[in-house]
Amino acid sequence: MTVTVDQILFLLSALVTLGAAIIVVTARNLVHAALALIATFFGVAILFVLLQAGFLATVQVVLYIGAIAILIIFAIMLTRRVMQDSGPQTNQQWWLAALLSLALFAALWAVFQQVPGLQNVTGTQVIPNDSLQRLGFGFVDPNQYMLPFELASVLLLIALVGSIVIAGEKQ
Amino acid sequence: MVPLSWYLVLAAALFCVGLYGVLARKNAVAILMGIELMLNAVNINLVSFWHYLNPQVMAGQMFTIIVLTVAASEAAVGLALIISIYRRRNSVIAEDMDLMKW
Amino acid sequence: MDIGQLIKDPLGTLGGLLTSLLASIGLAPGAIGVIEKIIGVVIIASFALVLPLFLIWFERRVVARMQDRMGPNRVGPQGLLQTIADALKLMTKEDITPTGADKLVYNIAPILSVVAIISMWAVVPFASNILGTPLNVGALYIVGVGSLGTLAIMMGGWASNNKYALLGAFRTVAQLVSYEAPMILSLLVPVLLARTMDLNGIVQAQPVAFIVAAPIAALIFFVTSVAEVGRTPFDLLEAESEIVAGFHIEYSGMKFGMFFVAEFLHAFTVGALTAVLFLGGWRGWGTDQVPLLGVVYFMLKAFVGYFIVVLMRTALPRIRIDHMLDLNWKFLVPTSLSVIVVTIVVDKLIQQAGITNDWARSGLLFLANVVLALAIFGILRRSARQLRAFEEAEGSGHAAEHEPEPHGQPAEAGAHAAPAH
Amino acid sequence: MFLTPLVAQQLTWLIPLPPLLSFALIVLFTNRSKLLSHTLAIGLMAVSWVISWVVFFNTLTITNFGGLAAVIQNAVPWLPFGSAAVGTQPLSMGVLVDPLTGLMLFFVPLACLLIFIYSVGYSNFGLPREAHDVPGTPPHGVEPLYSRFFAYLSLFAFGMLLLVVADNLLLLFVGWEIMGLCSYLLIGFWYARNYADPKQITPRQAAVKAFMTTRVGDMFMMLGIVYLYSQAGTLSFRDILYNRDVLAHLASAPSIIVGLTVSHVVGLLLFAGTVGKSAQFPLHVWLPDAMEGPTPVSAMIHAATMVSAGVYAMIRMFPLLSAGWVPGGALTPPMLAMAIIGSFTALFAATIAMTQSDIKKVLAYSTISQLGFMIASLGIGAYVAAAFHLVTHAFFKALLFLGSGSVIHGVEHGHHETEHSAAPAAEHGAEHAAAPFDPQNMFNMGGLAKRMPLTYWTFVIGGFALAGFPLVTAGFWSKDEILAESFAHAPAVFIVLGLAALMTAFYTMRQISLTFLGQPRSPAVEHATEHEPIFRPMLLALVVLSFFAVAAGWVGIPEHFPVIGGLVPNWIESYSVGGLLERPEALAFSYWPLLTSLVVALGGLLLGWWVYRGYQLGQADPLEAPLGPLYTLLRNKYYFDELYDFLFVRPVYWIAETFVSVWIDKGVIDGTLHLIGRAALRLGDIFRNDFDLPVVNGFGDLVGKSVNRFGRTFRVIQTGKVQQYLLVLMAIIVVLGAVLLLPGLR
Repeated sequence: MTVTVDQILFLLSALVTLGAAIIVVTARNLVHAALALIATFFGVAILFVLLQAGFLATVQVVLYIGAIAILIIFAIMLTRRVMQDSGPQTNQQWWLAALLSLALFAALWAVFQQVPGLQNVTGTQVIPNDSLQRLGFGFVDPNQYMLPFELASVLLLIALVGSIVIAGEKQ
Repeated sequence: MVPLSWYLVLAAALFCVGLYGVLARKNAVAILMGIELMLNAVNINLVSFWHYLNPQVMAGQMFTIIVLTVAASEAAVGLALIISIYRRRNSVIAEDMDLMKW
Repeated sequence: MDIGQLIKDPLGTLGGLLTSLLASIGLAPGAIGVIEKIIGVVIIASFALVLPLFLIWFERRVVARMQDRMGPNRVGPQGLLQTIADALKLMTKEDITPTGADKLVYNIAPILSVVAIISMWAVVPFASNILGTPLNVGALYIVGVGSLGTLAIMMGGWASNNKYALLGAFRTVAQLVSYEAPMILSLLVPVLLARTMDLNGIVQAQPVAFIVAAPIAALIFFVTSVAEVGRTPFDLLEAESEIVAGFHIEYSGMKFGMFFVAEFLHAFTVGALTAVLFLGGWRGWGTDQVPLLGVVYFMLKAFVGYFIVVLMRTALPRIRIDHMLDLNWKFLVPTSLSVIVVTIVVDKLIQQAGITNDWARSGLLFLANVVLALAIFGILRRSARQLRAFEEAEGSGHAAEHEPEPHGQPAEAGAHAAPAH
Repeated sequence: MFLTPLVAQQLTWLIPLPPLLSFALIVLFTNRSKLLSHTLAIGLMAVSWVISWVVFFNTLTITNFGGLAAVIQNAVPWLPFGSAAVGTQPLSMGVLVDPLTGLMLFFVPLACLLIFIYSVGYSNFGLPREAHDVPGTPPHGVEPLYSRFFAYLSLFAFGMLLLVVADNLLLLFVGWEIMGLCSYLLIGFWYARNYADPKQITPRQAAVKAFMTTRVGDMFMMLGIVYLYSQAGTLSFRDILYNRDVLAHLASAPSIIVGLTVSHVVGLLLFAGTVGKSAQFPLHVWLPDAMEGPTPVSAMIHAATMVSAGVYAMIRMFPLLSAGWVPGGALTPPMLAMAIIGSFTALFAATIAMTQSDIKKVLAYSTISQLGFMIASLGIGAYVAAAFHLVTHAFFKALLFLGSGSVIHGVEHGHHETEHSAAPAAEHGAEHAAAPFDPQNMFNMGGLAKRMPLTYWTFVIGGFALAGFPLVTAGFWSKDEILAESFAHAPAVFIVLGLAALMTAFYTMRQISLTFLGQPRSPAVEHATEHEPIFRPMLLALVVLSFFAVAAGWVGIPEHFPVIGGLVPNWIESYSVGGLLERPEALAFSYWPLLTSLVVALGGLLLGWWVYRGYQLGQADPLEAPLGPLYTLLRNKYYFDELYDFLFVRPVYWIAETFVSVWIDKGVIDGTLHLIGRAALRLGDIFRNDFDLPVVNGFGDLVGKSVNRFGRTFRVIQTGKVQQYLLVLMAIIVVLGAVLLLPGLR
């Protein structure tokens, strides 16, 4: 079988993503975990690029790396006493959790096997080059996803106010 | 060409890893990270389905963006909660927050 | 291939040439694309890395002039090679890694800071057909990779295992994350006016530079970008007098050099982005016939921006941190929001009115901006008066610091009460 | 103002209500404020007085008033029992105004109103409250229980007015009983009063006595009402008294008692009730003792309302009592009983009255005898005369009582003065205990005419009216009519009543001369006065009443009377007979009864004055010598109280205390109850120890304990660690998802 460049790129980015993800959940140092998380985000962004969703890739970078990751690291630094603790970072039920995760993966794998013809679903459809416009119109079109969009904005506002109220110093 | 199943398997793996993180990590921040991983896995699924099944309809990407919004809110509020708990109890170990136990 | 073609579209011509060459060797088209992209990356990166050599000399000279000094003028003509000498010195310096430092992060940080800046240049259009990659979300991309710089600084500051470094990192996060908000908002104004996020498209969309149509947005973008860079007056993350050198206190040798380069390059990038977004980028006379001229125009405009940055550095004192935050959240963010709203409304009205003349449109938007500015100044004056009256009434004017009450108590009590049998 | 009958009906409904309202208001709200209380009582009483007179004067203009068709009658269903099967109608509550009611409406509210006004002064309103006044004793300062007094009076007036406007026997009986209660409350108003002499009856004993005695009569009356309802099927006056068929049926139908028809039995029973209420011969004993109450109460009870109620009931039921009687024919048994008892009571009470020394007791016995007059006249069928005398007597007897009250008050006032002047520092209660001074004893009085002139003159007017002073006074005309009727129909009754009239005149003059004429016989009387501000309302009432005591007679002058006959039409005749089916023909005029009444009145008065003109202090009663042992007998009221005490009271007490209480109650009933109680206790014990504890409680505890153990066992999974919960959750999801999505696992 011939390995195409796309597949190489995919495998590389998938490798980065998964490896970083595993580091995230296993690293003892939380900061390393956070950095690995950023790496994971990057991998996902690359996957988006491979899926020809450039906008999403950029948003992924802006939002996850520029906002969430930095938030997380900031939180780690604020709770810095926990930062350089070198005890086991997992609780007693970690092996149960591992078993469960593996079982879930196995189950999903089996489910994929169930689906007929999943193997030969390859991206043959032509991606519309005005997909970004479609996206935008879909969000402002009352017949499509205007309401979820507005709700999302409201949700963001609520989250903003809520986090300020929660984390703010109580007078 | 890369078949859809690869993306699905990757997403599943990522999801399981994130789940392990959520279930096994002590630190509340780490748990949040696990949640982010799971959300990313979901995003991958959404986008790949969009790309492979019907690129004309942008529903997949739209849902991804909604998920991103939720993730952002969740991170903000969750971290705020963690910080305020840290202020009160000087700990971010999830197991220490068991006021609800018998 | 004739010379005219080369002048008209150098990149396209050379790219075609290279493609045919590789194809003759017998490579898969995908592989060829990858190779060409890598070559493009190398070209742009090397350009971006060579540029600072000149920038540093330029800045030192300008600062010297401002301070009535000569500045470097020994090494080479007008001291042009001074920076190369410095670079050599830095490379030959011993590379120290402090004990207790997080080696991985400590080493990644400077690289990442440079990478972040360089990757910005991937979408900057030097000319109508000379640019790294036509990304249809270029503006967003700029923001995204810009935030990587923040990450790099924070990593460096934390990994150094140094109190001052960490303080610098904290300040960095506080400053950069908060100044991203108004920067993105003001960035949205040209996007709105150009109806596209593609930087090249934005440039093409301004026969009249957007600085006419959106002066306030331009100002805000420029200021916030400077803050993003961390240059004076926003250089709190490396304030020598407060935290010795901030996040890069522990760095030496070329690692420090990387941070240094990154900063200068970023400063120039600010000028470049301002030029692209508000000054009409590569537009100028004769660019239609000879696109290469665009590069000249673009560089001139970028240097104008950079020059202003340098002047600011030499002219302004450092801003206090609470003032810095207040300025951001209480002034810049609301202002940029109002600018966006006004721009949207007025532009839509203009569209409805059927005005297609670019100058008329720009003029109307300019008027709208002026009115908005007047309104903002009125509000500012009133609030300032109230504040002054309040402070006079309060005497010292500063409310007493109050202790945060111990939150632990009720939680502890609950924890003890809960397991009662 | 002339009203349509409809409006008159609605107004009639309103007549009894204002006093009830004032009672409620005073009891509930205003009992703290004396002024407010008596303002309320008097004001609302005046309202119902005005309404009554409006209704009354409208009746004058209605032609054929009181005919077969009731002009002013209105009824609403009340107690909806009774069935057509046994021929009984449901009981209704309604109002009826016919000539008799009209007469009552003419004098009852007026008398009540005047008595209210009088009470304001009598209760020393305006004086400060004296420190040593204990509630429930005759006060020297303002009455401590002032508001309560007016509340009782209002309730009393309500009862009377209800009885007056009632259109059926049951409603009438209700008012009757309300008055019984109020008489109990008011006679015992000074419940805390005690006397040094244990034989002297105290207000509470008097109250109980009055209540009990009237109960006896009321018992019979109730029997009569029930029997009448069972026989006639209705209690409405119109349905019975104005219905010839019903009357004939009742008069002819044989009753439970052999030889008597239903109407006889009912009449006798109702009359028994009247005997109790109007204090006729066997049950008269309560009334003199009822004088223990405050004087306005005495006036209320013995003049305006209660005793009149008895007579009113008799007059009201006259058509039934006289059912089957034709004028000139043989009297029916009820009429016979009334004639005998009435005439006897008249004579018998008059004899007692001659020897009494207490000013109020004399009046009390005179009341009894006057009521006897009415009953007797009714017994001989003199319907009009009885009604006429009821009205006039109400006025002059109220006048006399109030006058006597004024006298007593004045004397007490003087007594007060003398004590203060004699021993200013002396403590009051102590002096009372030491030297009991009876302000009601006529033998201590005398010469009050100069000190209390207005009281004197009004009292004289009242007294002459009572004695039947010719021509001017009201009493003359009514009594003369009674005598004339009795002369015409029953000579025996005529003789008895003549004697009684003579004695009446005699003791009246005796009272007047002992009280007002001659010289003061005690220091207190010397200081007596009526010029205090508190006397003003009392004197006002006296003056108004004295006017009516004179004028009320002129409406009943017979046409055939010589000289002045016919000057004034005999209105009372023409008006009141409207209430009858068969109108009695006007009496042929004869000189004998006229002469008799003239002689007895003037002679009695002269005799009384002549005997008592020169009475001195300490001297024995001039009657004592001529009468001898009879005097003692009379003085002790024929020993009736002692007799009743021996006959009824002691046996009843013995039965109550020894037989019922000790043997029946304690022995039998309590024994059985205790037996049952112990048995139940033992049973409960068995249940508790052998069933409840082991079985029921055991089961309950088992459930509770098991739940508790369950919880304690399973709460360990409730760790509060969110990750564990999530783990379990995810595990379940994975398993379920696998089972659902993987056919291989199914």
